Amino acid sequence: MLELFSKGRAFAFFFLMLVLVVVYFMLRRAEKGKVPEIRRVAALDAIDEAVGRATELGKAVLVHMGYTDAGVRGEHAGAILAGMSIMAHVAEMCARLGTKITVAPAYPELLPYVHETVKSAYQRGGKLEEYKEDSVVFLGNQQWPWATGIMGTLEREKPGAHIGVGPYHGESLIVAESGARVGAITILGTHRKSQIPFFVAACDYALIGEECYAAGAYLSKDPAQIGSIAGQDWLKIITIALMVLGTIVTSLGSGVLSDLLKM
Amino acid sequence: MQQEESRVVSLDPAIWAAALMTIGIYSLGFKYNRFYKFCEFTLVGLGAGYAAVLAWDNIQRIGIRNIQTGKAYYIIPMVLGLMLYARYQPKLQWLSRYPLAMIVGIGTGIAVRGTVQADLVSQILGTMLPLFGSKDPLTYLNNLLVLILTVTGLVFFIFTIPTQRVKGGALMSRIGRLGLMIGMGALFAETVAGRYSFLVERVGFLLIQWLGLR
Amino acid sequence: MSIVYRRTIPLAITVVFLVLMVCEYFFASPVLKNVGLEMQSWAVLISAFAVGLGVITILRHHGMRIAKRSEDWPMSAWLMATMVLFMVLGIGFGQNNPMFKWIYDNVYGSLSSATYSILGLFITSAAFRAFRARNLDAAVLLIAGFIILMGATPTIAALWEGLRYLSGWVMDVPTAATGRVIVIGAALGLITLALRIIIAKETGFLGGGSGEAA
Amino acid sequence: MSKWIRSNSVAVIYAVLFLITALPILSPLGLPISIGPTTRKFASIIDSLKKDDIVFVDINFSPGSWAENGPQLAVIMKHLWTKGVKVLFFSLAVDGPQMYMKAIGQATPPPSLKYGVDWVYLGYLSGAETAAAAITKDTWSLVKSDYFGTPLQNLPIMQKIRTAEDAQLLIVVTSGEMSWMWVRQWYERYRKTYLLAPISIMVPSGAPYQQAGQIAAILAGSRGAAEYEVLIAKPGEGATVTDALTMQLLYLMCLIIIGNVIFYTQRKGRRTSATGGI
Repeated sequence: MLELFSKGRAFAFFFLMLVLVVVYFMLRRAEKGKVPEIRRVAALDAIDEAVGRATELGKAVLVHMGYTDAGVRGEHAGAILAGMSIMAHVAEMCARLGTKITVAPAYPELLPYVHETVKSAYQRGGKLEEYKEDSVVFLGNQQWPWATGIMGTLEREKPGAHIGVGPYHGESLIVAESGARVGAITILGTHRKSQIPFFVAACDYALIGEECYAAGAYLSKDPAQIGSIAGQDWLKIITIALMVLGTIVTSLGSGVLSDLLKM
Repeated sequence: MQQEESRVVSLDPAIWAAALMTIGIYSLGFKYNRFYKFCEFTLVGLGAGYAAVLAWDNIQRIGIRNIQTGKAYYIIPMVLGLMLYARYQPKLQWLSRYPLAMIVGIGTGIAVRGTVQADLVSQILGTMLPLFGSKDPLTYLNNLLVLILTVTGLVFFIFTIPTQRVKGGALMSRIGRLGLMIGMGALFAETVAGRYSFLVERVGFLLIQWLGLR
Repeated sequence: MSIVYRRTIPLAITVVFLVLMVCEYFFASPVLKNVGLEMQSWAVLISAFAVGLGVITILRHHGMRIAKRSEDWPMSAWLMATMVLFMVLGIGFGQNNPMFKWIYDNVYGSLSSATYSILGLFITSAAFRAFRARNLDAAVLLIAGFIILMGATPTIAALWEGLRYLSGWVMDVPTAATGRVIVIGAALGLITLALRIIIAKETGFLGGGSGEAA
Repeated sequence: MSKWIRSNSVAVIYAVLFLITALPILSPLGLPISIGPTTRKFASIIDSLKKDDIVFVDINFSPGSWAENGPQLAVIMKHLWTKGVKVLFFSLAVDGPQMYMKAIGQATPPPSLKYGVDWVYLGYLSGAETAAAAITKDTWSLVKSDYFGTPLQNLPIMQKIRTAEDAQLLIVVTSGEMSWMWVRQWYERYRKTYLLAPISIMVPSGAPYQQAGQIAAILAGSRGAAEYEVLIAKPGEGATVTDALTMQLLYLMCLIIIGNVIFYTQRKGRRTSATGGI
């Protein structure tokens, strides 16, 4: 049985299956009407507020999805998709409120999706005539050109809200601090632990790791999606249990559990 | 930064170009201005041009060369790549979604598969450290602290289970949050020194190689 | 019908490739390994074609600005010129062309490293704002950060040896726990997101708005 | 005046930062530093090399990270020259050749050492991990001549080097992610010593490898280089960079203190959440 798996990856596979089963179960349960109560996530609530504030002030909104050189074909694809979900939500709000939106994706392959998302947001808001092709700008898919472009765009447009979720690398603080410099409410998030401290320090609100991934579900208010977040929470409990149990077993001098995990 | 003997301003146009561009970017720190805008537009233009050069290189190296060496099926990704441009033809727009859907699937797959082993299993393993034994007692205290802060940190992030209503839940969540604050402060400060060294390099370049001040 | 073409099929493609890449990682099958590797190089190839979309977006955006004589339109012309020049040099004459190399090293390279090193400025003003003891949490953030900053300062560390251990402890114990909490949470979040994509619950990324309007 | 400063506080902060950075570059201050345990370990491993041992050095960085990696490479070279070892330099980064030339300009080998006999530079090798695997498995199959175009058969040093099996040590001076790949390609495959000299922000990510013994020691950025310079009594650029760094960090700490004092005396200003809203 074990030889089916690549070396040292069997347990990880079963753990993945466990994650999927638990999440799916909780998702179904919520769909059937047992919707869990979700606590407020300040940074996510702030997205709507920030767009609202920008509208009141007659200012624009700038959205991006981070930067990574491999784009959506690489290991950060998940975070980029999470960023796309948030972008879709913001675009919809902007279309409804008549607020100018600028999206600056660093991934050329996503340009068609981004264009369509923004356009259909305006379409659904019945304001297709207000949609402008140039609300999607491309500043290149190279790190520093993109970062320089974001700095410049912020300075020129002086947006009221500056929102971005995705992978960020060395440019994270440049992006965050530039937003603060022009007085935009800056809400940025990433899953990369090395960059999160910069966002916590320099942004008005920071989305930390899992909050980025949960954003689409949270903002959609769709019961099934919120159910999936509940599944995620139960998995945290399972993880905690494994850690505590593992520590006890290891302390007693047994390697059973760690051998199992290394299987 | 080089120990150049001559104490005069450089006459090398390359150094001048590099120095002026550096100053242009730094000027943003003081005020947004047209010189910065010029530098920004130059960089964005060159960046896009460079991306195209790299892309062309990949098309040659992966696409054309593979086809030439007998892997004729590399026609398929080439056609898929061209399908992206269907987006400019309103009636065929849907075609451009297929290659995209494929890359998104591949990327998400790569993201998910790597995360289970590296971020879940090995992190759980990393927490499973003995709490007593024959080593320095401080080691065990630290092991315990890591365990406590990890557990409480995870509790802090729970979204749907009302931890506040469970006995001790509120306290755990509070400890977790404080632990996170320590980590954030430390991680931020940790990178400061690293970031400053790049500034030292550039300032050194301006003062020594360009102005010849040492 | 159009929904089938526009949404169902692309989603199915995404799911198929997602599952394929995950299986390739976990199962010891040479066939899967080869298919997986091949698919990754297909993805590189398709993304290379996508760069053209970016170039077209830039040409349209700035072309429009020039046509409309928008504010600062000569800058747009300059951006397009630098892009086209770099493309022509790099693709037409190769990346070893002396002119291409000169621009790459002295203009592109200088602008990039200047942008990177401007972090040194921004990290200062960000720290100035963020490290303020407004409340207990912020005070904890400040203290942890300050310890690490002192430890990173060679002269202070030379005055008091104990500081090296203290900052080492902050990094190894609370900060390690913070890293673990973030990584575990993000991993679970990512897998959950992938599942929502697989069962077509989260489709915001597909273009055309979030879930309900499928 | 004070009103002007308040409304341009950020610009003033930046201007002073520039001044503070420039000062030590123009005239080195020679501030005291303490030598950390990993720097000592790093140096002692090089110190324990015997005459004619073979060392592989990957010069794996670009001009942008010269401030950190340059002094490291220079001081490592200076130490290697004193040991009478044979050194094979190569680069898995495109800009490597430029960095090699600059470093060797600062760490000039003593006249007793001859290029091609005591050291050689193979230039940039493309292919990242594939190149790493190839150069360690069969050096001669990957390259036919050195960076300057001399065929390998005409280089005496190359007659002793065929694979990683011939070497005692790998040193990687890098600004990138390539360092973790070397754990697989060097330590895991050949079980030989691996020393890493990365930029300082990479040091935390390297700690687990060091704990596991996969990387024997890590020299942390320009500061590590400065410590190394003191340790082997060969002054160099590391000290200058470290002086500048010290000044910058002291300045930042002063700013933070001033910020807190202002905050507590005024208790007003822009209301933002103190901790990114978490």
